[in-house]
Formats: sequence, structure tokens, C-alpha cells
Amino acid sequence: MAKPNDKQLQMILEDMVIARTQASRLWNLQRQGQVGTIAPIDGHEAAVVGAVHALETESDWVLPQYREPLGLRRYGPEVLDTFMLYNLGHPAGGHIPDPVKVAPSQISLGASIPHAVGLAWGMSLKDEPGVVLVFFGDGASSEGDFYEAGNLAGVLKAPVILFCVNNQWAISTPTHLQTAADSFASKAEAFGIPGVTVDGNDPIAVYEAVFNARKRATSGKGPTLIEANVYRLGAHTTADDPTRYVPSDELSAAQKKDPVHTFIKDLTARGLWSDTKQDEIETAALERIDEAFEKAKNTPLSANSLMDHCFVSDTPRQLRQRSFLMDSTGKSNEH
Amino acid sequence: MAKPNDKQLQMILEDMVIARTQASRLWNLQRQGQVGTIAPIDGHEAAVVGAVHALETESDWVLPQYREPLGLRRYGPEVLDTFMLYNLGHPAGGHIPDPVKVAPSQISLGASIPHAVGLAWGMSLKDEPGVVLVFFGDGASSEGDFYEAGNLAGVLKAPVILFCVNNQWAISTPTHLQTAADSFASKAEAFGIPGVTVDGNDPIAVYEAVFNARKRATSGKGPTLIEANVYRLGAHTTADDPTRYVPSDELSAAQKKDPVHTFIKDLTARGLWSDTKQDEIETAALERIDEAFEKAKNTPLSANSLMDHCFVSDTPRQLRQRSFLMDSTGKSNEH
Amino acid sequence: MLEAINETLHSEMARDERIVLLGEDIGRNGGVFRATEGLIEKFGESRVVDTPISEAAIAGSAVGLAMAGLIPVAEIQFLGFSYQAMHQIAGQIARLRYRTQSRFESQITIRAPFGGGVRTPELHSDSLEAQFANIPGLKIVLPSTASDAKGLLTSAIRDPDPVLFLEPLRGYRGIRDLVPDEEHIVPLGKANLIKKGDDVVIISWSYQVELSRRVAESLEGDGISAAVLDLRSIVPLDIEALTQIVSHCGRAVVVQEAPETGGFASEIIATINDECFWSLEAPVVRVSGFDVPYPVGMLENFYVPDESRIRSAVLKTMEND
Amino acid sequence: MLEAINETLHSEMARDERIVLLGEDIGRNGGVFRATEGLIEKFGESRVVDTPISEAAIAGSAVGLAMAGLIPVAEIQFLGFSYQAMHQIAGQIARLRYRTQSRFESQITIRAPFGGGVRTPELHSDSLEAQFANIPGLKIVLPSTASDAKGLLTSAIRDPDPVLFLEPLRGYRGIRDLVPDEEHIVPLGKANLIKKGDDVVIISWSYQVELSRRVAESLEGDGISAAVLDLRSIVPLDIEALTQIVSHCGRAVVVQEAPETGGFASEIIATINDECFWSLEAPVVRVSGFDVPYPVGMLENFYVPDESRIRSAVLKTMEND
Ligand SMILES: Cc1ncc(C[n+]2csc(CCOP(=O)(O)OP(=O)(O)O)c2C)c(N)n1
Ligand SMILES: Cc1ncc(C[n+]2csc(CCOP(=O)(O)OP(=O)(O)O)c2C)c(N)n1
Ligand SMILES: [Mg+2]
Ligand SMILES: [Mg+2]
Repeated sequence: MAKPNDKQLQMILEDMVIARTQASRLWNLQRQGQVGTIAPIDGHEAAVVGAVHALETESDWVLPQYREPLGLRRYGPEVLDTFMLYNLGHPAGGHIPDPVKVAPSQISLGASIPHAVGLAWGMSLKDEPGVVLVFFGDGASSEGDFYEAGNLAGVLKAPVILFCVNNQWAISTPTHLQTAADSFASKAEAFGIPGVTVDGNDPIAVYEAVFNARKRATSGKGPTLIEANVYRLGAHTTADDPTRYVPSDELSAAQKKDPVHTFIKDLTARGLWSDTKQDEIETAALERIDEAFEKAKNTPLSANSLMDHCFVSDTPRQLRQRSFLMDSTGKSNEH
Repeated sequence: MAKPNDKQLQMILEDMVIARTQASRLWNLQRQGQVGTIAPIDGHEAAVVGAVHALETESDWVLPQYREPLGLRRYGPEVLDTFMLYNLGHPAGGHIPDPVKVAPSQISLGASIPHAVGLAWGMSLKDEPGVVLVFFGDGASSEGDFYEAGNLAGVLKAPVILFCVNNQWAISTPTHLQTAADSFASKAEAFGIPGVTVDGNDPIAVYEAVFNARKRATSGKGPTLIEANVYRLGAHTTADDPTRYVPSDELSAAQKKDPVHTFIKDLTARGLWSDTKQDEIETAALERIDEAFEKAKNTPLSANSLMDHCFVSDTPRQLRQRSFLMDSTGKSNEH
Repeated sequence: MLEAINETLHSEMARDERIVLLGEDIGRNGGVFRATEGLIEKFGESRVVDTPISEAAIAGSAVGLAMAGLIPVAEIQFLGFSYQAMHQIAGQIARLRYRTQSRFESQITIRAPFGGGVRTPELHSDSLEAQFANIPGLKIVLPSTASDAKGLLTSAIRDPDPVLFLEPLRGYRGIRDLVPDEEHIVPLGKANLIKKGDDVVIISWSYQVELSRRVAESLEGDGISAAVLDLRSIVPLDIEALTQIVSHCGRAVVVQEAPETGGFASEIIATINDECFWSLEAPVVRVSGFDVPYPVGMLENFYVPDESRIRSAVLKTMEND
Repeated sequence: MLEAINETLHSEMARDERIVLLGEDIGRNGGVFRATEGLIEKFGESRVVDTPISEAAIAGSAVGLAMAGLIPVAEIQFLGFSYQAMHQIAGQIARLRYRTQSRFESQITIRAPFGGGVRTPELHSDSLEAQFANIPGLKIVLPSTASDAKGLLTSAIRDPDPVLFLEPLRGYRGIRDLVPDEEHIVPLGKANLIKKGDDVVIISWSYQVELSRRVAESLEGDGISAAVLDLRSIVPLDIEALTQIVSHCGRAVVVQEAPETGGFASEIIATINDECFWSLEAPVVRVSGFDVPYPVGMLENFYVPDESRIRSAVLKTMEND
């Protein structure tokens, strides 16, 4: 159905609250030096969660940029578990296990967009059902990869949803320095595909846009570009100081439209949400992330991991390097 | 003036006839093994010449792809002279002398577009008058460079004209496999700049489009994307066999709209052209290209040229290589 | 060599229907060199795909096709235009297995012609193999014979890891040798000692092997017994074969078309230094292109190593007796 | 080192108004590492330009700016993202002078941070210098001290040819030394023998010079006299300084962070082989990253050369006595 039902609305808000709650826990862990650089999801929850709830997790792929993982709970607990390993800098943090149809974070801006197009194209060649949704930012939209892939998707009518999370900033670069286009959605013209702008603070609007794009894709009509307008409420990452460049009035205006608060109010008014529920969800979310963190910390790591998974089997040079590594780490353990 | 006057019309046709005539001579030279691979201009004359006649040669730059040089006569005899050196594979073929504001051919598709944007941007930073017009093909428009540069031009409001010569083919790839966009001009939406489609067989329409784009650019309003629709009447290059893929009915339909023939008829009807004039121009064009060819053939070349102009002065390694080269070519001359 | 490549693509596509070809002008036109001739007619437009002129999207969508369980064989029309796709080749394809710890693999072959001697326009002839060799996660295969082209391309396509398969422009029509009709597999990473010898070994890959062989044969007349080692792939590098023959001869010449600085010949010399320094009787001699961009046609003969330069290099390494 | 870079940009921009800075987040934000702090305030938005996130357009428009007679100093936020601009850097910037026979020149400086040890995300730490070194027409400069950063950046900006100026991430805050207040010029292509020695020379560039120096100093205690040569730039390569010190010591260790295969250390070894083979008393030893993609944070310490690995390498080369 194009509109989420009450149960779905509740689940969407649950996932939004979970994302927000876990994000703040993650921020603290970073501040304590327990995990590496974090890109907070704050402000993006409705866009990410709303989009993902319109997908079929069994058949549809999600290729995130780097800000979305906490919003992908619907795809299963493996996403968070793997994300915590990723945040620790553990190599297993890149391996979301089969059959979860989520790719690991993409650091290279725009680079996942042609992957999404190729994957969608491959699925349709194999007559597999399903679509691919790829998340990318307003900043990433300036990369050649976005355009080349969007254009290719248009030609191939690939079942892909190009989902641009326009949070108004690419680190310190505001959208008016990113493009002179009327909107990011209007770039769809260049690919001959539909472009849709939605209020990314409204999870229902996002859900509907993705639902429709999905229907279009699965019925062979090809890709859709969706621009979800949100506002980045936090820093770009834990390494960033947004007070240097974010105008404070703009920020406080955006805070008033906070997607989580707004949707809590909405669903509370509809009798679908309560403070008790909120508490329960938050408590569980914190427990869950702490559990994932503990698990990640206790995941063993051997020096051998450095050499594993480059090729299916070592080249002669890699064999030499591996034995050198084993010798020298062996030695240094003796100290 | 937005419309070319009679004198200008005559000059445009002259240049078109010259280009056509010289192109066929060049084709023959290639077939005789006298010059390297050639990309014929046939079918593109109105678009290229019409565009260039709307520019101010003193202040405006032209950055060609590789098919246009014969159409750039208006920029001075140096263009042809240098082009003949280029066709011979002589290094001086890349050096169109100052102050001719024409860049040498660009083989890397799309790569000149950011150069054009940077050059236009630089000119405006220096408060220099003038604009930059960059030619590129329908095929080149699929490169990331086109999009990234177009987007940047939009943001900077650079005084640049992005001139897409849509000749319906990129080697064997037809436009419907190149993009699903409504037109190449519509890609301007992605940059927030105007996109204009013109009949590239009509030099007057092309002139007007460029004239207006130029006016817009010089008055600080920024770039324009122009798509000129033509048909590639010849092969992609002398190395190509278009009968493998060009539908013959499509080709013969296009031949009926041959821009040179059509414009001859037009101007003859207006009393601005005659068979005598045509003969004169053709004869002179042939003489001119033969002269340029002779001059190019007689341009000396030393082995030293291999090492010159990489850096302003040789690195230690290059010095060693240069003396090795001199020794070994010296030796081989002794044989 | 061209026919061998074309035939291999035919037989591999017939063997495994997961194979999908993508690239510029590979369909109706059969490739600008006819390497993919007849394939679209045989396997259809959905398995032989003429893409837009977007090298990055070709390489990038190949990643997605591989994620979907297909086996993309992409063509970059000329190796010089792989620069347009470098962020996908080096940043994504080469790392897919590593960054996902083998959840995904890049069973992707990228074919691209390169190399000098045929007076092409800019960026068509550049030998970039060393730049790729410094990118871990890519295999780099450079056949020097038609028969190897078949055997190595078969292995490349079947290899679960990404392979850059570099075809010598000059060899397309210039190299002709007997190609086995039946399935023919040459494993990746096994060098080929195409000529035995005792005094010096000439080490090379791709078209330069052909020149090296000619020089080695002509040196017999001078009483010099020169071996020729065809590396066939520079990643994986057959360190054992390299070490063995260099140790045996005590003298070596490495021939490449790429610019001298940072070319793969340097890596060969460094490897010889590591593995068999003590058996060297003279410094290894490099024969290379020069440290300038690949030049225009009239300068090409000065740039590309030829038999006389290889010969001089061998004589030079024999001097220190 | 960061302050030295920032100060140099300030003084050069004040000196020559043709200089224009372009890059991602270099304006209002002063660069993600604050290397361009204060410049937009001082020189305005038209000379310090926050671009869209388009590395290829940054590099490509720099070509146009140079054609217009300006002097662009571009920042690529992390060297790994220069792959996105490779077709412009390698295919255009490096060739502009050559292909136009000096009608145009690329007086372009591209600054980019790189190098390991600070647990960055993917593609932020990769040492790609050897890939660029095989591209003729680019100068590649890698300072190892704050003072050199000033002197070399000044030279880079003023050099009429394109310079890739690579800044060690770990050195931004980790390297602190006295920087001359006044104009300070270190010519490109002159290596620096930062420590004399007689038994062995450690050859390196960028942050690894700092580690090499520490090792060399500590080796004094072991009675080993180790010289340290900081190459400063790998193109141009100071062949003379290299040859001199290697000939003097007879033993050499080359240290790089890049993957072993095809890293620039190989070129150093090949050059030593060419120039002073006969003075070698032992094979040169390489200390390198491994032939795998730059790893995630927890594996970084296994990957990046450290003092103990450099030390072992020196001891190894001293074995053959
Ligand atoms: C190709 C590339 N260039 C530059 C960077 C450095 N960088 C990391 S995040 C970022 C801004 C991205 O903005 P946007 O796409 O809008 O995503 P957001 O962070 O706002 O979610 C930049 C420039 C990168 N990761 N990849
Ligand atoms: C970056 C790049 N990729 C591929 C090529 C090979 N190539 C040369 S011309 C051409 C087709 C170009 O078509 P278009 O831009 O429409 O120009 P036209 O030849 O039709 O004038 C191709 C693919 C190239 N020169 N550069
Ligand atoms: Mg953003
Ligand atoms: Mg075309």
C-alpha cells in the first residue's frame, strides 16, 4: 500500500527513535575514545527509516553512504553488529553477513551509485525481483559517478532508486555552492527519469515516494531520483566543528522541525505512541547498542587479517609478506 | 546583432565550403597514407562555423573536440597550419601560436569542458572581456567531466558556452543508447543553467543561439548549454566503417538536409552566392590546404623534440635520457 | 591475437551464461578493433551491451553486476581512458573483496588495448601497467602471443578476482601464432621461459617479448646465449621463475614500453635485488620509454624500445666480464 | 607542519595576486585540517573558493585557470580522492605543456594529505606517490619537516610546472620544528642528508623520514653509523645525492608506506642498481606497506612501517659483512 498503516507508522517511529538514541550513545563512545570517527544521523532519521520501510527486505538492496547505518535496523540486527565492528576499525566491520541485503558504508562519495545501477541491472538480467536503493548526499551528487550512473540507469531502465539525502550541507559547503540547479531532484532531467522532491522530515511522505519509485522500478519502468530535504542537526562528523559555518538561526529553525520530535507528537496525537513506549524503546535501544559494542570489542583479531581477503589466495609476494608479518608480530609479542 | 547580416552570411558559407572542401582533400591524403587518422567534419559545418561566427575572435576562446578544426578558419590561418602538423603527427601540431585563442584538439572526451569552465572563470576573475566556447559531442556528454564541469559553471556563473554537437552518433553508439534524456540540452536543468536546442544544419539558428549565449555570459548571467542537432554524414574517422551500423535510410534522409548544400541554395536564392564564387572558394581552399600540407611536411623535426616541453627544464633523469637518446639516434644516423 | 581474443570471448560466453560484456562500441560495431565481433549477434543485446561513453560507470556498474552474481567482462576502449575510471578500478573493484571480507568479490575482467607502434592519437598507447601494479587487489595480465591471449583470457574470466587484461595494439594483427582449438588454460602467475639461454636473460611482457625474442635469436650469431622470460602477468609475479633464470644467467635486461621512472622494470630490478643479488655479475639494464608523455606519431620511433635498443642493452650488460 | 603550510599560503597569496585557491571546505571552514584557515577572510571569496564535491572539476578547472594566466593551488581533501581526478591530473595537467609545446603551462599546485597512523576511514591514508611518479610531467614533493614544508611549498607554487604536494597526515600536528619567519625557499629536486653516517643509509620521504631518523640515532648505541637521506621530492629525483651517499655507505635501506609491489622504493633500488651497483656490499632492503589495500584502523599498526621494522631492516643489511 502506498500509505503506511498504523502498525507500520509505529514501526517507523520505533526505528527513528532507536536510531536517534543509539546515535547519541555512539557519540559518547567516540568522545570517550572508544570508537573512531562517527557521522551522526541526527536529523536524517525520517528520511532513512521512512525510505527503508517502503522496501522489501528480502528482495531489495540498500547501499548506504556512511550516515545511514543506524537507520537500517529493519534489515536485521546484523547491520548494527557489523557497524559497531566498523566503528572500532575491525576488518569484520565490512562484512554484513548473507543474506542481509545491505552493503557496508561507502566513504568514496558517489562511488556506490554505479554499483547500485549495476546491481539493479544484474538483478533484472537474472529476472530477480526487487530493487536497489542507494543513499547519497547533496555533496555526493556533484561527483561524476552520480551523473554517469544516473544516465546509465536511465538508458538501461534499471530498477534502482537514487535517494539523495539533502541535508543542506556537505561538511561546510552549503547547497547553493554545491549546485545552481533548482533542486537535486531536477537533475533527473539529465537522465530522462522522474525526479521527486519530498520533505525528508516527514517519514510518511518519504515512504510514499519510495513506495511509488519501487512500484515503478519493479514494473520495468526504470529508475527514480528522490531528493529528501532534511537538515543536518549535528556535526558532519565527530571531527567537525559546525559552529564555524552553520548559521545558528538556520540551525534553530531546523531544530524546530526535528523529524523525531515531530513524528512523536504526530503519533502520540493519533494514539499510536506514548511516553512509556518511548522509554521502553530507548532503554532497549541503549541495551542493544551496548551489547553490540561489547560483542564487537570481544571479536578476536589476528595479524593475519591484514593479509586475508585481498585475493582469494595469496600471490607469491603476499606469501612472503605474510610470513614476514607472522615472524615479526610473533617476535614483537615476545617482548 | 543577433542576426548575421549579408556579409556575415557570405562569410559563414565561405567557411563552410572551405571546411567541406578541405575535409575531402584531407580524406584523400589519409587514404594515400600521407596523414594519420582523420575525423571528417562533413555534416557539422553549419554548427561549427555558425557558432564561431558569433564569437569575437579577439576575446573569445574556442576549445574544440577533434572534429572541428577545419571549421575554425575564422580564427586565422594558424589553425589550419597547426592542424596539418597535428595530422602528420608532428609535435608542433599541438602549438597553435599566440594570440590565436584556439586550443588544440582534445582526444579525451569531455576533458576540455572543465578547462573551459576554469578558463572562463579565470577570465572573469581577471575582469577580461570575452567568453569560452567548448565543443563536445553527444558521446562526450556522458563523461563525468561534462556534468561536474557544467555543475561548477552553474555555481560560478562562468562565462562559458557548452556547445554540444549532437551528430546522432558516438562512433557506433546512437543517441538513444547514450542517454534517455529528452534532449542533450535538457541536461542543463542539472546545472541550473539555460539549455537550448538548435537545428545545427541551419547556421543562422546556430549563430543566433551562440550570440545570445554570449550576450548572457558577458553580462554576468553565466553559462548556456547549446545542443546543435546535426547528422554525421561521413565515417567516425578514417579507421571506421559506418556501414556496419548506420541505417542507410537514416543516412540518405540526413544527406537531403546536408547543411552545406542547403545553405548554398539559400544564399544563392538570396543572391548572395553563385557557382563562380563557389568555384573560387573551393579552388582557394584546396590551394590553401596543399600549401599548409607542404609547409607541415617541411617542418623540421629533431629527436630532441621527444624530450622537450615536458618540464620547463630537464630533471636529472631526463638529462640522462636525453643524452642517451642523442647518442643512440646519433649512432643510428651513422648507419 | 585478435581472433584468439574474439574466439575466447565466444567460447567463454557460450560456456557460462553469467558472463556479460559491457563497453563502448562492443556491440553492433563489434569493437573498434573487432575484438567483440559477432558476439551481440550470438548472445543478444542483454549480454553484450553498448554503454554510454562513461568509463567510470562501466567499471562501477561492473561492481554491481558482480554483486548480482554475474561475471562482467568490461572493455575500456583504450587503456589511457581507464584514468576516467581509476576511482572505480583502484578505489572500488580492487578493494571489494578486502573491504567486505569476501562477502562480495570482484569477478571482473577489464580488457583494454594499449602500447605503441601504431601511431595512435593521445592516450591510446600509454603503458600504465606499473601504476596498476601498485594497487593491491588487481591482477594484471599481459599476453604476448595469440595462444597465451586465449589461455590467459580464459583464466582471467574464470578468476574470482579482478583482472586487468591488457592487449598490445601492435599485437592485434602483428602477432600470429597457432592457437589451440580446444579449451586452453594458461594459469595466471606463471611466467614463460620462451627461450633458454645461459649468459643473460631478457625479461619482458606484452609486445616487447616479441622484440626481445628476435634480439635473443640474433644474438646467437654473436655468440651470446640469451634467455627470454615472458612474465605474462606482473601481478601475480612469478618470483620463482624470475629468480631461477636470473640466478642461472647472472645478467639481466628488463624491457618495458612505459616511462623509465616508476615503470614495472624497477620492480623487477628490486625483486632481483631481494632474491638473487649475490648471483648478479653486472647491474641489471633497463630498456624503457622515456620520462615524457607518450609522444605524437612522428616521435614514436624514438620513444618505443626497438630491437636495436634491446640489443645494445644486452651488449652493455655483457661488457662487465 | 600545519602552521607552516598555512603561513606559506598566506604569504604567497599576499605576494602574488594571481594565486587562487580552490577545493572542498577550504573557505569558511578553513580546510578540514585548518590548512587554509584565515585565507578566505584575508583574500576573499573570489580567491579562496569552496567548490562542489567534484575532484575532477577541481583539477580540470585548474587547467583552465592556468590557461587564463592565474596560478591555481588546488586541494584534494585526501590523496585517495585524487583517483576521481586522475584523468585530469595524469591525462591533462601533466601533459599540458608537452601537448601544446609550451603554449600553455600547468603552473598548478595540488596539495593533498595522505599517509597512515591516524586511523582514518578508507582512502584517506593511501600512499599513491609511486603511481604518480610513473606519470611524466608531474613533480611530486613530500616534505618531512615543517621548515621544508614551507620552503618546498613556496617552490612548488612558484614552479611553472605542476606539482603534487603531499602532506603527511601524521605530520600535521606530529611534526614540529623551527620554521624561518622570512621567505624560505627549498629548491625542488634537492635531497637532504639529514644525518650523516658511514655504514648504511636509510632513504625515505615524508613522515617515514622522521622514523628513520629516530632509528638511525638509536643505532649509534649499537655502534652502527647510519645516514638518513630525505628525498624531499621523488620527481625530480636527486640522483646525485642518492648515488653519493649509497656509494659512500655501500649499504642502503629504503622506507616507504606504500605497498611493496611497484612502490617508489623499487625505483630507488633500480636507480641504485643503475648508478652505483658496484659499490653495494649487500642487497638494498625495502621496508614497505604490504600488498593489500590500506587496512582499517585496528590493522594499521601491522601495516605501516614503524621503528622496529626499520631497525630490523638495517640490521639485516648489516648482516652481510
Ligand atoms: C570522493 C570523495 N571526495 C571527498 C570526500 C571527503 N568528504 C567526506 S564527507 C564529505 C561531504 C559529503 O557531503 P554529502 O554527500 O552531502 O553527505 P553528508 O555528509 O552531508 O551526509 C566530503 C567532502 C570523500 N569522502 N569522497
Ligand atoms: C574518455 C574517452 N573515452 C573514449 C574515447 C574513444 N572515442 C573516441 S571518439 C568516441 C566517440 C565520441 O563521440 P562524440 O562525443 O559524439 O563525438 P563525435 O565523434 O560524434 O563527433 C570515442 C568513444 C575517447 N577518445 N575518450
Ligand atoms: Mg549533505
Ligand atoms: Mg557524436
